[in-house]
Amino acid sequence: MINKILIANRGEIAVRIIKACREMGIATVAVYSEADRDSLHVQLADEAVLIGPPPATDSYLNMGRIVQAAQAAHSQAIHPGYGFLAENADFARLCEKEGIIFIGPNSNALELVGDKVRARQTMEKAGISIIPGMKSIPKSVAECEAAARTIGYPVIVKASAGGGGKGMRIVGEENDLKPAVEAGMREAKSAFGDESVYLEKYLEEPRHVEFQVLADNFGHMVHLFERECSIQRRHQKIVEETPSPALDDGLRAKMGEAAKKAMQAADYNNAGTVEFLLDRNSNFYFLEVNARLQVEHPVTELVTGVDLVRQQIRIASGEKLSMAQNDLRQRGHAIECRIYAEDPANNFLPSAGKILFVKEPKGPGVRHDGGIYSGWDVPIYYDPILAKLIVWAENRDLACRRMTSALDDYAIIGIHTTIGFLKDIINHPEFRAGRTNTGFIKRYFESWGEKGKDPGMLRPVLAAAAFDELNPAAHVQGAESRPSRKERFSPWQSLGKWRIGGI
Amino acid sequence: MINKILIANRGEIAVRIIKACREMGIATVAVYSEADRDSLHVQLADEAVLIGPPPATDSYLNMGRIVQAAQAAHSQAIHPGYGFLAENADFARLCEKEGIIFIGPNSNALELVGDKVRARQTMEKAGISIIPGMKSIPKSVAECEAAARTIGYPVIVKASAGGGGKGMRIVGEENDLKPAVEAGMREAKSAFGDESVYLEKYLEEPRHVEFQVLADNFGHMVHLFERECSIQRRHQKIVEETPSPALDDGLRAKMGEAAKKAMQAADYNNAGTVEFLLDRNSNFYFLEVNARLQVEHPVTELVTGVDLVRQQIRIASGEKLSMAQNDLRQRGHAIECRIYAEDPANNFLPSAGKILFVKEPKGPGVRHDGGIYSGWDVPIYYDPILAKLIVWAENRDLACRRMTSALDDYAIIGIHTTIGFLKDIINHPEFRAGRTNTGFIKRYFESWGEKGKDPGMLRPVLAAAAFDELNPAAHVQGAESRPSRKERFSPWQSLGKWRIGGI
Amino acid sequence: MEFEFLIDHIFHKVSVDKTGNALLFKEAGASFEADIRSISENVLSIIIEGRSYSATIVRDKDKKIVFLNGRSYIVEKPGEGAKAFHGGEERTREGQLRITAPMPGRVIKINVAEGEKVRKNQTLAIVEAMKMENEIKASCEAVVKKIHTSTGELVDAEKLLIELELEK
Amino acid sequence: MEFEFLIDHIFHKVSVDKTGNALLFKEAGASFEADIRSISENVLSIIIEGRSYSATIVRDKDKKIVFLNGRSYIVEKPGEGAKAFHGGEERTREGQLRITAPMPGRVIKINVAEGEKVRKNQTLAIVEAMKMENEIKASCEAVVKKIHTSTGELVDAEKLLIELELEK
Repeated sequence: MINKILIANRGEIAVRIIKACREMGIATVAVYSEADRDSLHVQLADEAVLIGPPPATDSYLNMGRIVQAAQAAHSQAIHPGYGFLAENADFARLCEKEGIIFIGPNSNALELVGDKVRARQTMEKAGISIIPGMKSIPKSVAECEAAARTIGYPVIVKASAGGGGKGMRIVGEENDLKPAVEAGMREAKSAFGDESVYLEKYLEEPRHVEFQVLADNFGHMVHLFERECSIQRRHQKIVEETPSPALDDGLRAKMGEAAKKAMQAADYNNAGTVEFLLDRNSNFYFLEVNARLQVEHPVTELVTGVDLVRQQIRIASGEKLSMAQNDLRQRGHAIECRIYAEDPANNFLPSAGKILFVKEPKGPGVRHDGGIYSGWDVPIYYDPILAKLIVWAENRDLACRRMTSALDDYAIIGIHTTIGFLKDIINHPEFRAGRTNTGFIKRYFESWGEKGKDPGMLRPVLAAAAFDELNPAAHVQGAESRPSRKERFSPWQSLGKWRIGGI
Repeated sequence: MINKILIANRGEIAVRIIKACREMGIATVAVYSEADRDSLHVQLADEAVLIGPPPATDSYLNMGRIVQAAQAAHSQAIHPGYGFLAENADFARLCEKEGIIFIGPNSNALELVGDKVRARQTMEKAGISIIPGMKSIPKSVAECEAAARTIGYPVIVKASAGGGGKGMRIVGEENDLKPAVEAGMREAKSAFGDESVYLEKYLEEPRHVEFQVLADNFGHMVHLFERECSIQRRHQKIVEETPSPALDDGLRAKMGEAAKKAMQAADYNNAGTVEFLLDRNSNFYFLEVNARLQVEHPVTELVTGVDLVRQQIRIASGEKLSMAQNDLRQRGHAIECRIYAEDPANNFLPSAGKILFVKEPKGPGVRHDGGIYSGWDVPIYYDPILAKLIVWAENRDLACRRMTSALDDYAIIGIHTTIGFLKDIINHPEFRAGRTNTGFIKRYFESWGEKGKDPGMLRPVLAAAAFDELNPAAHVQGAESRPSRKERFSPWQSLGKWRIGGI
Repeated sequence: MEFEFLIDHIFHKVSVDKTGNALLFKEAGASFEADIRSISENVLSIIIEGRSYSATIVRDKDKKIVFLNGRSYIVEKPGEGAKAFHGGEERTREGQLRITAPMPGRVIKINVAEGEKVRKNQTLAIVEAMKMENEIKASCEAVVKKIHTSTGELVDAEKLLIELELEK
Repeated sequence: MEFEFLIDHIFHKVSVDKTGNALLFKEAGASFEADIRSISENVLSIIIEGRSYSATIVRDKDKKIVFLNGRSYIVEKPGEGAKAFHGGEERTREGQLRITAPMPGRVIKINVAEGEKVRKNQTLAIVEAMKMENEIKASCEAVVKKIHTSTGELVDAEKLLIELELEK
């Protein structure tokens, strides 16, 4: 059994993995960039290794430094989380070569499904419907232009490596293709270290429905049902749920079997997700495989009762899958909201900076996977995801109510976040009715502003403000002292003085 | 449907009920004594009504004031929580008379099962095994002495009303009977407003296994499986779990049916629990009915996926039970640890006073039902329960590991608590093996002291202490200012000054 | 005691007095009593006419943020009201446009040169933060007067990037 | 800079110096480097030789409590070490026993009278707190010299309840 794991990631997912390891009795090694010394994952791990300067290419994407850190700490395994090196077949291969267990699929499967173009070919051969698009990586923009003409506009530019909307661009006409391909390549390069992009037909307003799969190293495989992730902005999922309001048991079984067939075709092992687009007529198309633990994995955990991170580690340790397809049931309903450091009222501009105060929601059925705390400075270098709020309840309506209540309890003060925006999504009548598709945000939330405030709150706000003024202590502890807190806490000044004084 | 509920309780359970109401769109009214103005339930409710001075007899047990508060606030219903008036048939009857829905069983059923002596008679008639003991409330100590001789020592003194170990005394010989009966009567009076006690044969080292039942107002009834609550100190449960390691499916089904039969015999409605003692030979005896929501209800919620508070409110609103017995399944394993303000190293002396700091555990599968916060002054007047830590995991072993990890993360600084004690219980080899009974604490934890500390922690502790000394700001914000914080925050001094200055 | 506040930029004047066990507030001709307790450095429990509120209060330089029932309220003192500047562009009296960084980030591309004519909505530069590229566009036809940044530069919010001169 | 601490009543002397990006500690002949960051008023992140610790630190009057890996450590300064007094009884030089309240609570019964002889383990009084009765017992044979409380009184921890005189 593995007894020490290096987590090659940061933020909420590193925290999530550290917690799972701790409960399994496995020691953890965090790695961090110079921008992350104060990050939560560094505080919570058993060991912590500085691996480089802030830019991800110099730290979290630096394979050599990470493998070196794992070897120095005597970690038998590396968990890559999501993003960064999670779907990098070269990294998986390097780990294999160095005798380190990569907690994810084998490098061949990873290479196949990670290369979205080859993956599409494989799936087509295996008899799974795919979306029309390029079947090889283009060598030039001209090649893209030719392909786009064949496929027909609108087309979508996609990064061949990675996911999460990075590198994606929808293009409606030929004039816009070149800049979109170039921008996609830059983003893909910066996010995944691989600039390959390709084109696909852009389907309008489908649902995004994906199936979670677990496969051990002995050919046993189960799916853990679907996640509906249609609520997206710029191809970035922001609300996910399970079960999907669009599936009945028959379609669910059919898609689940297709997902397993896809993974078998790729000779896949460990945890992975098969993404489909589902049209209004219940036709589904293979989109891609996410060969990693996904951001939205908690909704599956809450509804199936299976801890996916633990299963990943067990599978990587060479254990057999302990469950059969028939053991698995969906119970109740789970929804996840991703909390981003973005300003939804101002074109979702990233909002780095100091979080002055966090009040996390809690209570029965409320889970908060976060990497934030009061006083933390959100760095500009990485993905703007701050935390995930996940609720479980007996049915979809109750889950929506619980989510609303939890979002109402959730305060992040000091930077802009998507909390207010998410609340309005959950309470939108079309969302409540389960009528979601990938065009939902564009259609109903194209220009969003925070709703008017409740005039009934004026009195308590006035009372709070005046009471706070009446209390001189508040000012000593709060306002004036806060901006300089870090400085005042620094020992250097003090040490300097004492040394001058002579000891 | 009910749209406003008064919660006739305080602490963690009031907070729990308020959250459930909020999610159901039901407004909440908190009541509070003069000792509880700063309590969490007052802060979280939509409305708050002061009902009297600190002693419970003048506030939380004052039926007239509570009904009056409900009427003034136009609450259609009262949720009594547990303890206080939860099992008081007079209170239920008063509510019925005043047209207020009492969220609990009807007053007749409550009276029957709340009177433990009559309940025993009823169950015996219904064919359920009971423990030998008195079948009517004694009029005198002499009557007790006679009965004890017939039953045979050891006997146990029990309060006829209420539960939770209050008023209980085990008596090994006749000399000790009179003071035990008197003490039991005083405690029962102060806890439940009813001094009736009776005697029962004391079974040595049985398991305490109880079944949760839900019954609507139309005769439909289900059980939600068992809770094993054998880990008790002075008849007070401190660790509860489900499923019980002692039951197999056959015994589970048999006991579940007996529980439903018992409730049917009592013409019971709403949520309630049938407690059994289970001996080594899988014989089980009816112990009593707990005619209320129980402290340990969360373990059932986590394993069955049913929200018991919500079900209580639905049933009280006149809705039909939406589930059948066959719909219910136990999934995974849940454990609850009760966190008390007691000093486990010093004979469990109650430990009221200011909580300087709370760090609550959190993470996947961890639920914290609490009524505490950093800076709260724990009053001396009420039950010492501070919070409940509940974990769910895929199986018992993982639940134990998760609980250990969560207890390790749990800091309550400033008063004594049972956290360290609970950690040692969960990690005791006999507990881990599932060999629990009501004599467990007495046998293995008779004199408990905190285990030796880890010498490996000396360096970080020294480093933390020295760093803190190097930082002058810490002293301004912490130490000196803390004892006087409340005073400094008081507006009276400031207002006084200004008024002298003239405005 | 009287206080003047801007709450979400709207002016309020309130007087506070002690009354029995509570505070008496008067505002805009109406009055109300509030029973207020300081629960912690950042939390107040307020009861007004039987209604209970839990307010989170955070003090930031020249303002307070009060979080109540899922919403934040910005409390400032009149006169100190800081503009909510998000970066973007600013038109000067001299017919120039000052294009500033909308957030902290890194300039990854400058698409124009000094002296170049730009059309409305043309992308002038790209600033990356948190792995997202953000295009800085011209709001109208103009000529690039001066470029104040270079590719690769780490910029703070409101940093001047490009000056444009409007066509006359 | 040197510090002296009692950690759980055991004396430690430590010197601290700056070294590179960390602090150099010397204690009992050994030395170690620590990279320490103040995360919040109550949390420190400490990295020593690659091991990461998250310490919660709480300051109470004359001591600090450091919570680390599930355990609390009491840090005091030598000389200020307050006795951990839990109430109970205290034997004076004059052969008297002072019985004090073990915790804050309410005296609900006094079982003895002044001048009465009491035997070992006899219950002298009952103090209730948090709905539990706690019996105050004699630790040996004695005579009740003076009763300093009365039924119903709310008492603080360490409040003198009863004085006993030992049999000579």
